[in-house]
Amino acid sequence: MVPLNWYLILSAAVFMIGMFGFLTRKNVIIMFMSVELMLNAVNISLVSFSHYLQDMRGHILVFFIITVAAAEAAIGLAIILALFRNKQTAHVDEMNEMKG
Amino acid sequence: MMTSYALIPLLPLAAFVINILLGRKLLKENAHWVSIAAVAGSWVVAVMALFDVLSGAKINYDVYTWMLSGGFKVSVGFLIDQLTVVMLIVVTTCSMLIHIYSVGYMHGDPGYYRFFSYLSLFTFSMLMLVMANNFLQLYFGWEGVGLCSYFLIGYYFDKKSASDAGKKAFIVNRFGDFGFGIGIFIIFLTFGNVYYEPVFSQAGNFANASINFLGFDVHLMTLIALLLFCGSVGKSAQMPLHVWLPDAMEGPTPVSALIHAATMVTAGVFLVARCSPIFSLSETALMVVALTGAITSLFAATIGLVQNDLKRIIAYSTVSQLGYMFLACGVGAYTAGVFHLYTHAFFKALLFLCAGSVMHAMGGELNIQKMGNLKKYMPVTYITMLIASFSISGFPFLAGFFSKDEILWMAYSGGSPVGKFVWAIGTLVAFLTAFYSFRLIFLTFHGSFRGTHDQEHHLHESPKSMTVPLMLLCVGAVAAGWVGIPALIGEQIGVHNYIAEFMKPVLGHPEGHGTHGEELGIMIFSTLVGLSGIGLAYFMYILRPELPGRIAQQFSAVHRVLFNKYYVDEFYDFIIIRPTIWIAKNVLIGVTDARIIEAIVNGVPNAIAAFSSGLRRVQTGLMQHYATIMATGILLIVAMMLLR
Amino acid sequence: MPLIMPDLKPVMPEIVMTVIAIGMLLAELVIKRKETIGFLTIIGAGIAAFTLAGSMGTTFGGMYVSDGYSTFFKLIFLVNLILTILMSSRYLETLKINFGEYYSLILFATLGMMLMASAADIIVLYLGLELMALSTYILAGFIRYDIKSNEAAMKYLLLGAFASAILLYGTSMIYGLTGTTNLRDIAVYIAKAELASNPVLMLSMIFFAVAFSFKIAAVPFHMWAPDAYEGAPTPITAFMSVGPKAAGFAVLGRVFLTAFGSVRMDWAAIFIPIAILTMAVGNIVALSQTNIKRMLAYSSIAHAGYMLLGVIAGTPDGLASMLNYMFIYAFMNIGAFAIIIMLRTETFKGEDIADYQGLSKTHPMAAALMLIFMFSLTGIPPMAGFMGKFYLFMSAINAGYTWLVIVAVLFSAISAYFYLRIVMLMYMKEPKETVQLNSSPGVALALVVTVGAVLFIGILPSKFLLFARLAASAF
Amino acid sequence: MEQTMNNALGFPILSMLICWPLVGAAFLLFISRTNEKAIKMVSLLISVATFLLSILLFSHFDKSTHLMQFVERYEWIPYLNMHYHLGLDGISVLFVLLATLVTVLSVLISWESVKMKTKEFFICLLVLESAMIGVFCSLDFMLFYLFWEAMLIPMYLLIGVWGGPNRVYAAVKFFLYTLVGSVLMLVGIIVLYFYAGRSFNILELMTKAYPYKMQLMLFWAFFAAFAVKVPMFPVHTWLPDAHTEAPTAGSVILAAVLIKMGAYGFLRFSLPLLPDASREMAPVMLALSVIAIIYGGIICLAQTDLKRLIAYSSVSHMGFVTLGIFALNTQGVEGGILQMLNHGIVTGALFLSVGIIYERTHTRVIADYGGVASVMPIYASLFIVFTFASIGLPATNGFVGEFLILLGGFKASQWAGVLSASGIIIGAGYMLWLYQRVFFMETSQKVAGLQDITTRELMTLLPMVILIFWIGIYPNTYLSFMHPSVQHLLERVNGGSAPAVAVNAITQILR
Repeated sequence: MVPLNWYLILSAAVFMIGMFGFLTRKNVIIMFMSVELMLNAVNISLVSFSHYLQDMRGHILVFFIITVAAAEAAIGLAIILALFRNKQTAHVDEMNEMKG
Repeated sequence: MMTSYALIPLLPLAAFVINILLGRKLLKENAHWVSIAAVAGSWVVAVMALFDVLSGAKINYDVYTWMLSGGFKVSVGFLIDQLTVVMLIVVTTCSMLIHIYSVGYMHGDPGYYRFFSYLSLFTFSMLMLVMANNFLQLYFGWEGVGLCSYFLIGYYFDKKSASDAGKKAFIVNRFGDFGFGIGIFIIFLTFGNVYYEPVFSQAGNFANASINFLGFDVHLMTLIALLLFCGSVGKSAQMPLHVWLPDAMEGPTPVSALIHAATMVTAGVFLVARCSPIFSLSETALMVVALTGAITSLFAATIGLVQNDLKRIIAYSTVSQLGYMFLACGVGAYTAGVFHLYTHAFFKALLFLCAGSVMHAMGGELNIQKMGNLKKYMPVTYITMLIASFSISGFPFLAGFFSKDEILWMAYSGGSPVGKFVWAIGTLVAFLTAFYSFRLIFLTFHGSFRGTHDQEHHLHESPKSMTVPLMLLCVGAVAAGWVGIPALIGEQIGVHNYIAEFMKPVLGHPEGHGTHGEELGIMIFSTLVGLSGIGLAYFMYILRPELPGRIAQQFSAVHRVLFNKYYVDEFYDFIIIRPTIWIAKNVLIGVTDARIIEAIVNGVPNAIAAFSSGLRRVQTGLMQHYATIMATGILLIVAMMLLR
Repeated sequence: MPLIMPDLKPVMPEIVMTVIAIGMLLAELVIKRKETIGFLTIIGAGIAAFTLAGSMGTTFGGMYVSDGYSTFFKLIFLVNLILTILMSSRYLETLKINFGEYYSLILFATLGMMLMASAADIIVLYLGLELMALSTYILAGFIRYDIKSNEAAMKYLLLGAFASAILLYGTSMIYGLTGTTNLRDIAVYIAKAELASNPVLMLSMIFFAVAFSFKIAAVPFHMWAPDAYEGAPTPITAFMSVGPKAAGFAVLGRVFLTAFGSVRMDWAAIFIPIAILTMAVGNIVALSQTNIKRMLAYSSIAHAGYMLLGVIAGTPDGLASMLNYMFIYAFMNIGAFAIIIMLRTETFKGEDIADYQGLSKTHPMAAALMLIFMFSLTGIPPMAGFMGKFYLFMSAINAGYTWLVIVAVLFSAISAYFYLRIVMLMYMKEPKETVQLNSSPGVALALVVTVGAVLFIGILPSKFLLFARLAASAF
Repeated sequence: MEQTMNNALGFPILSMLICWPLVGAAFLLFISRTNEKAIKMVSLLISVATFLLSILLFSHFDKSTHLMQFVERYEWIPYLNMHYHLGLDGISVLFVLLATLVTVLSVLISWESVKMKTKEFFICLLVLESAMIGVFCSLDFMLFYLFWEAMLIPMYLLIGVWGGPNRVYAAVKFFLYTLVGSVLMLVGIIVLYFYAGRSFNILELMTKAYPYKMQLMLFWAFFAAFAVKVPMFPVHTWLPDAHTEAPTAGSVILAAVLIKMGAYGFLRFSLPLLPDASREMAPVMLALSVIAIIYGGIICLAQTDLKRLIAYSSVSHMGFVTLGIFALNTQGVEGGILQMLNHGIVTGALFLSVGIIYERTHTRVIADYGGVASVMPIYASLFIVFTFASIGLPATNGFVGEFLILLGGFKASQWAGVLSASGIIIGAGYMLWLYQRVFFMETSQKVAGLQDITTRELMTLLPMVILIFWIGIYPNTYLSFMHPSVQHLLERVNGGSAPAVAVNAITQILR
């Protein structure tokens, strides 16, 4: 039986990777993917807690997270497309129309 | 009979209100009838008051409560006793005569009604001052006359020098009133009220009390006396606040006659006389009064020697004579002081009015160097002015002689430690007075005419309305002294010193411990001094006219200093006026207001605005930066929570 | 085991809203004139508000509670919804983005908020939050042809996702620690297991605080707000500045006061620096703004700071003052945005502060209304803003945070400067060029309602205070 | 709780006084913008009606008691124990009269001078009047604060919209100065509210005792708000800007009534509620007042702008008022209150006259003037009356106030008394110099063809002249209003009864 902590460490690691990716990568889609990564990291920890506690709440929440992530992806891509159509770029640094 | 006394000040007040309101449209030319009628009315009531007081009546009643706040209560009230009555007579008589005189003098002046309304207002304030039964109403009259002198000096307001002189007079008086006001505060704090009656009666039991004034332990009575004396110095143009009187000559001559000779300037002496119970309780105060009087009289007399402006010479002579009166009060001889005030009012007013008629004739020319031999054209003015000069120089049996001699005798024989020294100065001043009075007479009336040709043929005697008051005043200049003939001469001719007895209950009688012989000696000595002064003037200006010019070259430095009035005006300007304005401009506006307060008041918002534009740049618009800031925010919070 | 129908009474308003939202989606295909859709939405919102009254109670096994607290917030959301729709019909026409989905998206967003308000379980809370967030992202980017709008939506979405990830991570931690996601059970567990200074609890609280601070745009998590507010269409900016912020406060209040109620001192220590920073940055940066929507964005950040004071106080009074302030803030803010909307015509953007020069000469009525809103936002009596701030400061002082109130009061004095600048430009400067008002009956009605509320609450606030007190005491 | 007198008049006069101007303002809203005649007539009618109503206060005021009169008390926010609580006592009744009178005069003076947006102008004026009356009548601390802040908006607009060239800066400066001060007071009020058991009622708060440390803190919080309004020395720089830029009516109301609210605040709140702190801080306050008197006076000597000079002179005059108030004895406080009234009349009149001359020459630089007396004699004689009232010449109202203040100040601390007595010299200096430069000397070409004062303008100045001489010659009509209230106030502030204080003051001096 793999002890609970290892899962937590994995989840924390994946979460950190996702956050780091979100902070450094320049391409909007990559940033989007890193956010998805963070959400999945949370799923890992939720499932492991749920299994450890023998309680169903974790699993229920995981399903909700997955569906929401999907919806978010759809909307996110739609917006990126709209942005791309206007600005022909997906590079985050060009998206500073508004500042100050 | 009670309410009728209130008429004395009310009549001139009514005249003022009528003239000022209706003067412009209705009265115009005949505004003088209203004022003259009013002042004549108060003169009549004043004489009735004289007889009442003579018959022993003592009047002291309140008309209405003026101010009431907690323990402090003061009302408008009248106290009529011997001192007040003398002053009433002097004020109303001089005022009436000068009113009549001004009809001729101010004829054709556009602001005719305005002049007479100011004269009535002045008479009202002076009468309120004199008849007051408490210190606050005295202060009311005090500032009232100051206001009228501001109006009257600045009467020709389109002339810068006139409006400057008016402003200067009022502000210098305010310096005096500053001390006077604080005196009243201390009186209230010590006695609990500001009425004469209770204050003078309780003055005794505070005789040796002392007070902690601004950290110094000071004898109470001396402090009060000196503070009140500040007011007198300001009003009667004594050292160091004398600078305004010579400039006050900018006003029309009747104004100088009324205000700067007969009435207003004597208010200071009246104050010292009125508060004699307080003054006599403190030795030092009396000494200060005496010394100030003496020094001022000497100082003014010396300046008077070299002036060329007709009215300025008489103005300095007034300052000098006022010094005499304070000298008298300083040595405890209040009666002598008031007596001199009484006589001085007549002959000084006469001198001014004569100067006025000379100026009238000479078309406004005042420089005596450009006059000469006027006696041919203006005999009445010449004679009256001659008598007035004799009287002021102490020519025997004229008004000046009796009052001046009384003072010198009282100074000599009085108990005051400074008496002898002050007597010496007094005698020297008597000599100088005689000299400059007759210098003026000889230069203007004798010798050859030095003015321009058209001035010469324009010379004429003043009209009746001006010469009649001159003659009446001339009678006063001669006869006024006979009221106070000292006992020494009095026994021989069966006349006793009415004024001394009359003033005894109010001002008391100083115990002179000199013998009759000494008194006679002093009298003769001072007469000789006076006559020698006249002789010297005669010698220098009639026999050897080139002598004054030569002396002036030899002692040119002294001459210049005297001619420029010891540079006192420039000195004041240098140490008071210019620095205040400089401080106002540079320090207050420049530094505190601009640099310190405004800097903070504008600085703080500007700093916030700068900080704001700085912060604004943090919002770079790049999503990466936003995310990193959020991440650092989380880390900071976690760190804070761990450390807490 | 028979299927036992859960008690649907408490959730009736949400059901009505769902039906209407979907109905609008379908109606959009049929009805040509978009105004009628708007009108129908308002009717629907009215019905939902009507059903609010009878919907007290908990259901779905304690995961969903409808009490005074949630009803008060739902009222705010519905008012916000109705006013936004009133303002948007003419605006959408002018900008030629008059699509029917706009109205259903707004309905879904409001539904999300209502779910958040009465969520007694973190799962329901997360669902409501995401529903609101997703619909608001689209609404923010509704002007497809405008780069600013796209950029606003993009930033809002990405950072929103990031924040919800953090929220979920916090949820997983609290779930792991206490074994439950129900707020009341968490509170019971913490009390029982004396987890006072347990690091994991601390960390999860921080994560929750961060996620909610993002939602209410508290500094340092406010970065998205100015760009999103400026980019989004103005009615949506108004909607966003009131709706999600109120929902954020609802959940923040709910989570921190019920779940973490016993460890108040700890999370209060988190929120105090955030509140101070929010008031500071909100007020100071607003000073140097040139775009009026951006300035109002920073001003709404500052107001979030003031409202945090109420939560920090933690007393029922504090909570009630926060509720009351939220209610007043809604009217003031929407009123101000309504004026901006009125100025928007095809040619004239009307978003630059300089555009307001001399408005009092060209349109005295509009200028007077803007003046009332500006002075109310500054907190000058007799407007409602003052009453809100006053009650807030009172409860904070009563809870012993006098020094914090002094800081808040000084910052609100600073805020006077940039509100005053607008009034100064309108009244004391000459108009640059004549500007026509693009007014419509809807905007006019919205203005009448907002200015009426601002003045009425300003003068007679006792009923609203009482209502807020009742809501807060329902805890 | 201290009981109050029932409303002697039967009908709620104070609420009517506050509401009539508001009703008038609302009525003005409906008059069309072009019909200027109607706007002016309506506002004149309303202000005169309010003034006549306030005369009733004057006649029905019971001078024998210190209790509050014409009291009205209605629930406002029951939960917070806030009441719509109005009442007047000896201290505040005179200021209501001053406020109504000055508003009538301001409406009269702005008959021709206001050209653009006359409707908004008169609405601001009337709203300002109701806020002013509200401040003086309210006995509930929050109601006071509400009127105190509400007054900012109309005044800000008056200065900012109808003001001179640099009006925007002056208006914002005025607004922020007052706001920063008053928000600190708000915190003070709330702290006091909780300590005194959740009550805003001033009469209740007055009966309680507060710990010294808290009193000190509250004193400085109230000081922040009131000192800015007075304005006392360090925080006065907004006044000259506000005055020079405000339109005539604005600066008249600012000088005559708004400045009084600061000093009134000290009298109504700082002294009775925080007696120990006030006694402790009195020397500091006296020092600040003396600085204000001398500082304001000397600065006037160097001013070149007519209105700026009069503004700085009111800084000096209000220095006298605060000197009187913090002398903490009967003469000082009563002198202070009377001087507040006098300053309102005299400086109000001065600003009215400057407005009259400004309407003709459109310049405020003193150097441009000269010899106005020969061109406009009636105007010159009126101005001389105001000049001498401002200097404090006996028989004018200035003297009565100043004398009582200096007497009280001297009793409180000799240094303060002596130094501020020098203020009367400086006052004479700058006022007479101003009068000379403007009215005497040769007529400058700017002033040459001017037409003398019109009857309308004369009507605005006449009431002030009458009041100046009335208070100057028979001040007891006004002083008698204050005796019981000031007595009660001083008993509260000095702990022991006021006379005892006066007696030991004397013995202390006569040690």
